[in-house]
Amino acid sequence: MWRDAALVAGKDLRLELRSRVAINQVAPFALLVLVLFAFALDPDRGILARATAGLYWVAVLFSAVLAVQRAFAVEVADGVRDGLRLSGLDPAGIFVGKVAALAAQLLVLEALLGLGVVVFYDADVAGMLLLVPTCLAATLGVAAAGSLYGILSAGLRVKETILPLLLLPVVAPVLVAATQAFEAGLSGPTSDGWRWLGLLIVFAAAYVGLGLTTFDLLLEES
Amino acid sequence: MTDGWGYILTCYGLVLAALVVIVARSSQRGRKLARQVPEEQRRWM
Amino acid sequence: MNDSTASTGTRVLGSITLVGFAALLLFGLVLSPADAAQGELVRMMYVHVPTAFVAFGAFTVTVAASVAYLLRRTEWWDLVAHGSAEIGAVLLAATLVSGMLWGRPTWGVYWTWDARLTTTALLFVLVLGYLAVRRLPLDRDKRAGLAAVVGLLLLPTTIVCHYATTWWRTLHQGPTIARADPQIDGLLLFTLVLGLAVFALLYVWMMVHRFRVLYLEHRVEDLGLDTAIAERRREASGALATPRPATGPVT
Amino acid sequence: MEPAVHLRGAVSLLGRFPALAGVDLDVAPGEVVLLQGPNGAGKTTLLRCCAGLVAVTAGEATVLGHDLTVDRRAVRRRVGMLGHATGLYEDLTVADNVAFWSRAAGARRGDADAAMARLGLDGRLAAVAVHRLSAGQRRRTSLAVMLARRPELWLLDEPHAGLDQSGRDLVDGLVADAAAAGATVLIASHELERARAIAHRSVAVVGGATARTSPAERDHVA
Repeated sequence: MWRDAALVAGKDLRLELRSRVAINQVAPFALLVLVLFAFALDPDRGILARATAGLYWVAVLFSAVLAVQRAFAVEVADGVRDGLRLSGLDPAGIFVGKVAALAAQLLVLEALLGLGVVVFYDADVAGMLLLVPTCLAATLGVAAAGSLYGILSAGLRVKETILPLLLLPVVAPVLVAATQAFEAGLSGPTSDGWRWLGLLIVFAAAYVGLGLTTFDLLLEES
Repeated sequence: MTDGWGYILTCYGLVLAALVVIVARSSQRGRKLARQVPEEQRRWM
Repeated sequence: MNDSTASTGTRVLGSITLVGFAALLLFGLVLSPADAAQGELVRMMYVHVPTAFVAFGAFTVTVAASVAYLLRRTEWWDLVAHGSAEIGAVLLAATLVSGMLWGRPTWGVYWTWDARLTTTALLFVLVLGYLAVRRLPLDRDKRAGLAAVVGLLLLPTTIVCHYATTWWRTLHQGPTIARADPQIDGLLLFTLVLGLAVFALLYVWMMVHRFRVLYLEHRVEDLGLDTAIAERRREASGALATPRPATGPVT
Repeated sequence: MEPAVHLRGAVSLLGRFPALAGVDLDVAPGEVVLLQGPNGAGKTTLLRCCAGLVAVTAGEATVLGHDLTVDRRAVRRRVGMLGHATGLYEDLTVADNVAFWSRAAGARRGDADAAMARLGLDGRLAAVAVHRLSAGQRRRTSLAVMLARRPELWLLDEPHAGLDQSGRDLVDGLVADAAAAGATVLIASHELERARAIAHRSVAVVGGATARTSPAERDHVA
């Protein structure tokens, strides 16, 4: 399984390296969302500063939908899905590989967005100790849930519309928990922040577990 | 505090009306489908 | 004999449910007393709390049936998961509406971004997504498999809902029943339990009917199938003057 | 000897359409069989059934000793399928694609290189992204992927379509070599002249059922 996972993740990262969709299209979109929030909300810094953590994670989730769509569009295009089914790759390995590659791309995106909120929203990233593990856990959760719904919707004719409908409510707990943890982190870590981090880890574990057990079925039937 | 009977009756009325509509539509659909399916496949009768 | 999804059992069940609703209206609106703190508004509780409980129960059934479907792959579990989610969605909508109508006079607003409200709304959206998957124009088996996975995922989210509720301190009422508050009036408690029983009966009654309707939908789909295979076979024999089965290998 | 492919009254549904409505087919190991018939006769579905990609809903179906009505996954890694779709990642290069798919199947590095050389894909073409290839070059890449996997059962759906003269000769040579090495080959084709020349016998597929076999023309096969 791990060999298959490494193979799939390596393939996905190479694909990104060659096509640069995430870096040339998804990342600018994420920054655009940040800028649009700044337009929509009163440029008065008070509101932006208070909402920074939430806006940051909303931007991450919207971009994640795009990244997931891209990651699974390539797996169903032009007979690739049949290829995967015939390949002998372990479905659980494919899932882990997709999650790993997606998470790696999202982490780069989050770093960029972090830079964005520091520059545009004047955020103070004091509590790094909490922010970094929060990002890691939240990203793993989003990547796992995203991969699950990504493969589920990839083969459908309505994939563009059904993916956000299914995925965004599911990752809403990540939005809540990561935002709370970030708020704690931005004003110095507190025990509250660690508790939300715990929730994020549970979420990630739950969706990784579900993905490992159901990806086989989804690859087969979607 | 107002006695709020308006809210109470709206609440009961809305919920009951919605339930009646859904039960009625479901049973109508059941009738329509049941006519198309041979009797031996409707084992509950 | 009859052309509906009713049988003797469901007629009895339906009659009891109707009588139950009449009793609930009587007790809820007339006989039960006004609450000391809430006044008449407490009457909203007899709809709000039972629908919420039964809705959550319905989704628990959906999750369990989804798991069972994934393990057994039988049509029965698929239909149970589907029917239960549909009824749960209706009841959850009733919970949200009654909650809003209760909230307006008590809190002064229809909606607050209180944890339990937020997560219930979220669950509602999740269920809408689930029902959207149910309506996809796909092969029946394929759709059942996808829906089972989506249905299964209602569970982790609901658990996270629960944690969010306990962690976010808000103005929402705590779990009144679990505490078995001694101050609660006897008749009031009775009406609440009556409400629970009536909505539970309604659930079972509707569930039986929904199951049968969905079952009939599948059978109607199947009806065309035998004809289609026969037609396909005719196409084969028509195209060839002397149809006969293929011979074995030439080796 | 146990047949490589054994179908008896096999029915396969695509949604509610009976693409196969009772197929009888026996193919001995090492045999090359041409499936011929009009469009929509069920040739492609028949091949996909043999690959374990489509479920056999009624009747008997055993391929390479695997009973497909019980488990249609085990057979997959032992078959190679060339369909209408390429099964390639558009944004990866030819070499990347062949390397990924052959490694997924557990093939050695040498197999991939040899397959690419055999199909004339070594050299300049190897480093070109698939989306820049012509249809014929894609076909060659798909064939290279298939060859590198060393399948025991070759399922070729219109293998000559879109290829130039040398490409067609290449396909014929590959089939002859595969058969000589003991592999079984099923070819669905409308290019009857060419396909009959490489097949041991042909089977007519009409209306989702097999109808008759024609005498062998095995002289052409080395």
